[in-house]
Amino acid sequence: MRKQVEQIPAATVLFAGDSGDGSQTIGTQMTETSAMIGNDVATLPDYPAEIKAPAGSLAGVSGFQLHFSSETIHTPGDTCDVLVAMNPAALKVNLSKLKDNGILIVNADNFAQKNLRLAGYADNPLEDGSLEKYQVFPVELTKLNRDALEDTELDLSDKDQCKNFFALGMILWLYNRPMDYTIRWIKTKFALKYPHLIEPNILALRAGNIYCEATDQFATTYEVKPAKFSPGTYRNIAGNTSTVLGLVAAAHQSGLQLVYGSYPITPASDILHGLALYKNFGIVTMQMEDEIAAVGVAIGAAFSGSLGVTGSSGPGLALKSEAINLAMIAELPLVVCNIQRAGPSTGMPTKTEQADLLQMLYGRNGESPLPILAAARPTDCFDTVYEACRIAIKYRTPVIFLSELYIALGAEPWKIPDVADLPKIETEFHTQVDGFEPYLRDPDTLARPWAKPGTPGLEHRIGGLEKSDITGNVSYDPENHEKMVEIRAEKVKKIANEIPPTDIYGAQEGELLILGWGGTFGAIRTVVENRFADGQAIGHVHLRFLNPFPSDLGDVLNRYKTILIPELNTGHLRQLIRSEYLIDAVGLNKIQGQPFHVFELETEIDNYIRN
Amino acid sequence: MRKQVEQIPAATVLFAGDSGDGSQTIGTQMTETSAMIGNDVATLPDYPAEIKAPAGSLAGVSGFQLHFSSETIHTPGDTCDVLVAMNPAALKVNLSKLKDNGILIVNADNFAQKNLRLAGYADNPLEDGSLEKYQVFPVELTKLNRDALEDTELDLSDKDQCKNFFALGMILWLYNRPMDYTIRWIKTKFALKYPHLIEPNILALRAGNIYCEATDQFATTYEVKPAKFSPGTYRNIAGNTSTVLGLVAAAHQSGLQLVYGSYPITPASDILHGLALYKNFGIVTMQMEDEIAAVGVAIGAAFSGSLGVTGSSGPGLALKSEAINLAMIAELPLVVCNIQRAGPSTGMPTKTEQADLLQMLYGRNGESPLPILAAARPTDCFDTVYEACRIAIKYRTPVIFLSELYIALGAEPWKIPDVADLPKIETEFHTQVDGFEPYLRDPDTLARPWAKPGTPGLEHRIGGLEKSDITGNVSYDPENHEKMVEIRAEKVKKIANEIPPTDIYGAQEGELLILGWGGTFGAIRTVVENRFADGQAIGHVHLRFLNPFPSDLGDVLNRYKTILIPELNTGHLRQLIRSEYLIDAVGLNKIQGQPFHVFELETEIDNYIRN
Amino acid sequence: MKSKRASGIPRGVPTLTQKDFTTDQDPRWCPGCGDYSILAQTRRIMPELGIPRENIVFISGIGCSSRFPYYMNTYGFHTIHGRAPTIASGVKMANPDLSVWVITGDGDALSIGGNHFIHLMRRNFDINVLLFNNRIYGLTKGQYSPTSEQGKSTKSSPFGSLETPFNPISLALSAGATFVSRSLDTDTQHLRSIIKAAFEHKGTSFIEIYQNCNIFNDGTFFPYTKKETKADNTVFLEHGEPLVFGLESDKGIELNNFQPEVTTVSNGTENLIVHDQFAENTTLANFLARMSDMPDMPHPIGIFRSVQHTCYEDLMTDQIAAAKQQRGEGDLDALLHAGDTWIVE
Amino acid sequence: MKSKRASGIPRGVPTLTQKDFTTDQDPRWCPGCGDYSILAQTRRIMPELGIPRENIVFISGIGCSSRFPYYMNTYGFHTIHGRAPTIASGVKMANPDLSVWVITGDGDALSIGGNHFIHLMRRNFDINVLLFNNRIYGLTKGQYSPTSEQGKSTKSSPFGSLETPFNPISLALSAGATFVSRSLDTDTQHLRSIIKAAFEHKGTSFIEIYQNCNIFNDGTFFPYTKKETKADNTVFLEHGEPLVFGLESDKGIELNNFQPEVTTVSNGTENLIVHDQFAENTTLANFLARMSDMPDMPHPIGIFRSVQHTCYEDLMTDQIAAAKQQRGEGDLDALLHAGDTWIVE
Ligand SMILES: Cc1ncc(C[n+]2csc(CCOP(=O)(O)OP(=O)(O)O)c2C)c(N)n1
Ligand SMILES: Cc1ncc(C[n+]2csc(CCOP(=O)(O)OP(=O)(O)O)c2C)c(N)n1
Ligand code: SF4
Ligand code: SF4
Ligand SMILES: [Mg+2]
Ligand SMILES: [Mg+2]
Repeated sequence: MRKQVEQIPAATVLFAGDSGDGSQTIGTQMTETSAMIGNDVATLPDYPAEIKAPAGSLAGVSGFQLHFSSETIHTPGDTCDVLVAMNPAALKVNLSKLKDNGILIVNADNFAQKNLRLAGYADNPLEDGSLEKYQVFPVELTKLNRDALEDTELDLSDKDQCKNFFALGMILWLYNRPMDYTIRWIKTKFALKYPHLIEPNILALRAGNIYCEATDQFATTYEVKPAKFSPGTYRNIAGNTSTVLGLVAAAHQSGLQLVYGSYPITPASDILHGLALYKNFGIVTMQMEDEIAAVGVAIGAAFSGSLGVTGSSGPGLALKSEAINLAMIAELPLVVCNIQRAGPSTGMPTKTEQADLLQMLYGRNGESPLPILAAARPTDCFDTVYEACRIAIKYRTPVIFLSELYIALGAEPWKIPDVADLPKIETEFHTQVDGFEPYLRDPDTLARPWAKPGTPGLEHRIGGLEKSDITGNVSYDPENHEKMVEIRAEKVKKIANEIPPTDIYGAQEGELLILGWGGTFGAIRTVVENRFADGQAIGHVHLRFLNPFPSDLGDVLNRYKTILIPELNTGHLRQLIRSEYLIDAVGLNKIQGQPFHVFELETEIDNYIRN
Repeated sequence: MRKQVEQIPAATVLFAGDSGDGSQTIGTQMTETSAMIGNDVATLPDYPAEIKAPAGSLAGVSGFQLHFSSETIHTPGDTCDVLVAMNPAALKVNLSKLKDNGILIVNADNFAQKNLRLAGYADNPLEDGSLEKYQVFPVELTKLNRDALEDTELDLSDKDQCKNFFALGMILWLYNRPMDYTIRWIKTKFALKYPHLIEPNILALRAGNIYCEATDQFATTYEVKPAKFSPGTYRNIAGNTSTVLGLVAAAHQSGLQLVYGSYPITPASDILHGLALYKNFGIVTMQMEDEIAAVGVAIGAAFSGSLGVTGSSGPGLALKSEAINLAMIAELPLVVCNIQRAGPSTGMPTKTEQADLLQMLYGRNGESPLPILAAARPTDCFDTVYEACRIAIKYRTPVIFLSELYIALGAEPWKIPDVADLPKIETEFHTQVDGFEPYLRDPDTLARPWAKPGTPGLEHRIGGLEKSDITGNVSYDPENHEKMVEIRAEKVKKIANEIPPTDIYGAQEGELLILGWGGTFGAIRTVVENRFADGQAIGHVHLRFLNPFPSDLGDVLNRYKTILIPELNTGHLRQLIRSEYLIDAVGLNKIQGQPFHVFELETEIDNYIRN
Repeated sequence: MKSKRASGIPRGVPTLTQKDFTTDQDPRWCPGCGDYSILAQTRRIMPELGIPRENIVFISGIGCSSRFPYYMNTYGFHTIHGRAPTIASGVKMANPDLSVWVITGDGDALSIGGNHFIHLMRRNFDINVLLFNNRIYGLTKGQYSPTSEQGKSTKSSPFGSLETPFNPISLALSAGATFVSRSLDTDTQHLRSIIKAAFEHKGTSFIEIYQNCNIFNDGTFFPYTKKETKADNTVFLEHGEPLVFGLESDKGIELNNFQPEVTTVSNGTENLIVHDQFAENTTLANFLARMSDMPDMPHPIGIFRSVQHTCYEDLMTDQIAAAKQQRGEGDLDALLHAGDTWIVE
Repeated sequence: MKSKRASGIPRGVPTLTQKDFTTDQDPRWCPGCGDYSILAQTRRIMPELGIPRENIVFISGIGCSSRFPYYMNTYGFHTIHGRAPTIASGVKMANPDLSVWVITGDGDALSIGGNHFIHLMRRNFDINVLLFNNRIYGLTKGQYSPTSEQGKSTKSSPFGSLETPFNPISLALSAGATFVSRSLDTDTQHLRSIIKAAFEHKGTSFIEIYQNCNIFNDGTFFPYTKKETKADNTVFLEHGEPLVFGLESDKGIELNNFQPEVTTVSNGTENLIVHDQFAENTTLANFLARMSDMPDMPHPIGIFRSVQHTCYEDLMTDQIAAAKQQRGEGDLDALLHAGDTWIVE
């Protein structure tokens, strides 16, 4: 008996369980399927600490939230339509995210005494009436899955490893989605190392699907139609992958060899892992002994005429700061990626935050101005890091690329760019011997010549001591020092010429401008779309360049009564804006290791706009 | 025939020569003598690069400027009354500092072809009329000195090493000062290692003196009478020594053992050298393998219940930032000294600058607020670093102490404080087992208990991961993280309670307030004294606390039409003030590795105050 | 240099139990991780050392292994990556009576922390260092480490790593370590005895522990730890004893012209190398350290070197005592008035 | 691992002279400093190597010694304290055809840069490292360094330093260095020959140079460098030759039970240690390294070890070549379209 199918515009599903329960895997698979059938998608993986917490404990809960839609969306959703909780801890941690009357699927087999206690439940919530306002579906998931795999040769624990696909089978059924994509994935994924697991996982997936079909569990199923995308070829992509591809593209388009020096750290390690695969692009990845060595090899490579790139997260960036300063005064192209995580100190390595902006601007001794670009969403990592490379090469300066855990791990559909359309990256190595001086500058960009070792006649010496204008010789001359400090500042200021006029979404002037940067984009845009559609005089500007600011930014800001700056920190951009423009910008600050919810912004906006 | 003696209120003498010529030594001796006879003094040693430049070259010139006065003074003087130039390079580098009609004493023996060429003189300035506007005294100093030492057993090169004292003998005569202090110093200085040099150096000193007495060189001699000081015992002291004594005093008064971890770096090494001498105060100095290890031992010592202190300069501070952040989140008392030098990168290690303020505030990942105190002058280093220790201990937080090369090496008379008058430093180790929680705070200071290893019953674990309020257990809880970030910020804000009401010198309101911090004190105060005396509505506020700001600062700033912030950087404090108070503060910025001249401030002031 | 400071860490009569060293925090390691056994042995041996709990401090860096202090009911500090030796040095210097333990991993100690590691060895604080060598970065989920074998394929080296691995024993010896040893996560009794010996040694004691990371590098040490293969692939070092190994204790090691050879014990033991852990000269210890790099040679387990050199903290304490004796206890007022002063009335 | 990349640094016929390697910057060292001789020997030997000037890069850290690149008319980079090995690695990796030289001091290489130093050794880039060991921090005006003898009184250790010094040769060996040697600032011919041998060695070549800092540590190496005492206090290593030294070449060194003894050559040379610089096994090299720490034993000068291991840059180049062969030269368009894609029309 086929159930009733309800058309809905969008849905949010949250898979949650123990770290070992495979919620990330099925979340990703549900995302892939949704993307492939044409939905817009946005995801929020929520890992526990880097290291395993005890099974069944609250600290060990791993979640994956997916928002898929027939319309353009920007966030993984504030609340969920469906919560899949594989154990009591997963329920406890995530229940507040479930909408009233939302669908709650729990693995009833895991709601025994021990797990309840570990999750801190005095009574079994499945029995004490506390879940009344939800549609609760207790499913004996472990048992049903074991039954389905009865005929396989797996032992019990291996069988249980498949039960996440049972759950996925159910959800695919609930949303009327095909199993093909997942089946194909299972086949390739396990082909090499674990071929014996292919069949059981597919069996589990099918069993979950059939279970829904055969029982009367769900009265209604749902359908979310494809979203309207502009024509093109799409793939689903996470921010870190997008960063990797942006770097490969920049190397390819500049004709330079990419040398990536790094030391593993959450959540930047994926960039090292990703780039390490592309040796056939001539890419060199060097895992070094620490972050200082990692930036060191990148600087050496830049001196040698390669595209030197290094990447890390906050604590690693602190260590790199002395060497970045050397690259700054040596005026070498270098791209420094900071995939921010929640600090201070070791902080919460698997949680998101935007609190490294001021560190990136000022965390070096002396006057050390550097351009800073931040990506706004997973797909934007590609363009932003590509732009960072282009500017580093053109202006011969280290450039900071900021990403953050939330967009680094989150995924969304990406319209794959045409390689021919990528911005040009012109790489000019100096070869002319006549009149060569290591610090004689291009008058437009103030870039000094890139004269790489191996070029006859251009032998020269550089270093970290203050250098004489033009000749680059060591100089302690007072006026020269001031001049060089000014030139280096001026060079960064000139990069404002690369920034297009500020693009304002929504009202072009009026009551309220929301000024954002980085991963807050999705939440801000969603709110402004809604409110602007409602006729409010609200606009949104999202900065890619945090240094220098766009030349027209001051003008833009002056067109609004209030400037609101939401940030996942105590107000870094706000401080810069206030100081630069003497505008009483107000902040909305959240420092919880979590992205903004749309409603949090909505509530705040109501303080400034009343209809 | 005794010459005419003219009474003058003050004089400035500049000794300059090759690095090996001993200008620093005789400059210091002239300072000591002037201080001992009761003048107020201010000095400006100007070293060449850390490493020897070729003899006779411009880069190798070392200078020592001394301002001594019968009135209170704050700077080493913009220009000089007397310049002693031991060679052409010293003349070339320093001539611009000599007043018109000033006295120029040169060692004529060094004005031969080779040295002139090294200094870049086409013609001999002693002969080409270019020195017309000065009173030039070419003295065959090398020869005269050799003659004087004829009867000693020294070889020529050793004899020549004494000629600086010949020059000093001349200057002492010129200013009618006794030779006793210098003779006593020579005797103690060389007693142990080079007793055979005592007699020759004294001979040279006397010979210089007699030479003036015997010849008709100087028509006039000068006398600068003692200045009026408040009653007390005085000594002459340089900033780094003052810092060392402040640290020793803080350890002594707190009853804590001082553990100083450091790695040598100009200009902070002297603090390591100084503290290393005071083992009988129980002071432990540890020269570590790098700056990270240096702050590491200080943190370990703080955890163990000692007063942990570390010190370095800009590049070293960059390296320490990750560990300082650990101390911040672990909430351990720690004092971090940054003796700033000119950056960026290695920069100009022997020149002064104030460009590390923003690095100290923001150079750490995540939200990491720390109190910052800056010393204003050499003697102020004592009080400021003492206060830094007191606050670190009371609030259980790392505290940054900022000094800078200019005041670190400069010297002035210091009224030695009465030990009994030093502010109390209360050190409370937690011992109470009942109710002990590692992050249960003192409600007044928000300090957590200092429960040192070795205390029975208080065994606990701390670390760099975010910690739960009160228990200090590792926590990834979103609300807890926000709360802890807020508490740590609040704790630093509360330190404003320790700051006395802002002391305004000069006009208490009106046209112009000059807001300064650090070593710009002397130049600013001199200007404001002059202009205020002239009846201008000008005031001076000098901040010791850069974080937090004094609670009344906003009010104070609002009482003036213009706020002018002179800094030896591109405007660090100005940015903070603008952002915090939305005041259009203007900057006067000099980035030349040199302190402000008084006239530079005067010129700037005229833009804001017209009579 | 010799120190006048004779006393070591004050000890009492053992009264505590293993339980006293257990905190309320559940260990956060993967089930089956070798770290569990090391924790268990440490908790078991602690009471035997006779030190009051409050005088024990565990300091770690960052890594799976570095979570260790949270599970020991003593003072503890989970610091930052690679820097535990520096913080531990500060703790010990500030209070030499504390028993200080550094917990570190192969990445923590030998990658980012390599410099502090070797400098700690030469300073010779009376600190005990337990290096959990699993030849992988566990916490960051499986990149190769400085002890990973060359050619290892990991997330960060999909085509094989390029570096020659460090030999931690050799590195420690060359840095001047006074106590250098190796043990195994699974040989619980040996591990306890080595931990105890490390504690009894006054000076920096280094223990390399072969530790299985069953998630990212499962079985890397199985040849040396598994019953079936252990006897043939390891040789247990005993001071004064010849190097004999094998299931039947039938194999011995000779040295011919600096080159080791495995011989049959039944042919006589006179030519076998005799272990001397107390030799000041490190030639033998170095040879033994490098033996594990040679193909087909067994890995030595036990104490490579144990010699008495004066500890940094004792020398420092002596200098302070000497200074106090010579110049008298510091007098702040006199210090402030040192040098030339003058009085204004 | 072996590499398929056979080629070393491209070389031509020597045509340059010492003058070609001299810049217009006057050296800024104190008169009499040992650095002058090292600079002179380097400039003199460079032409003989037959590399075009533009293919030579000198990289240094910070210290008196680290000023060196300013005086060599090649490419040069005066970087930051301790980090020269990392920057040099990047330079070499990006362009393996360059001849890369690291200039460093005992503080630069072994104090702040100790970790990079040992990791450089194990990576085995074809880079040459000249460590100017003057057992002091020169540039910062005289604090003790990691090679200063214990008990040394300096500005920062007025009552004597407490640490046991590092032995740079031993440290390099334990880190896996493939070429390890020692020379003297004043033995100009030997120094040149060692610099040349270091260059000829493919892999990281380490030269410790005893260098006199006549300002802050005058004479520390005089026993080994001064005519009167040199012969009795040094032994020059020659491959395949017995260890013989002394003014009359009358003394030899035997090893008895891992303990060296000085004997008289006239009693026969059969028992003398014969040097083998090509031994893979480092037992002998380690022993020789530590000999200089033993009282009354001569300091070995020359090449301790020289073995062929594949260089990091060659292995990396191989991996890239293999990847290109297997998967074809990277196709950006294909890469961007990898994985599941869908088309919206
Ligand atoms: C400055 C810094 N860089 C990098 C990291 C990330 N990180 C944490 S632990 C670790 C390595 C862990 O390996 P190991 O020391 O062998 O410990 P294990 O987890 O294997 O026990 C790394 C790279 C960090 N926390 N801090
Ligand atoms: C990060 C940093 N820390 C400290 C310094 C100061 N410093 C410069 S050189 C040096 C040591 C020099 O000793 P060494 O390496 O032996 O070289 P030498 O001058 O003796 O040739 C130090 C501590 C610095 N420049 N940078
Ligand atoms: S990842 Fe490896 S080392 Fe870390 S806890 Fe798991 S098994 Fe142990
Ligand atoms: S201080 Fe020493 S090492 Fe430095 S240049 Fe002078 S003599 Fe040479
Ligand atoms: Mg490990
Ligand atoms: Mg040195």
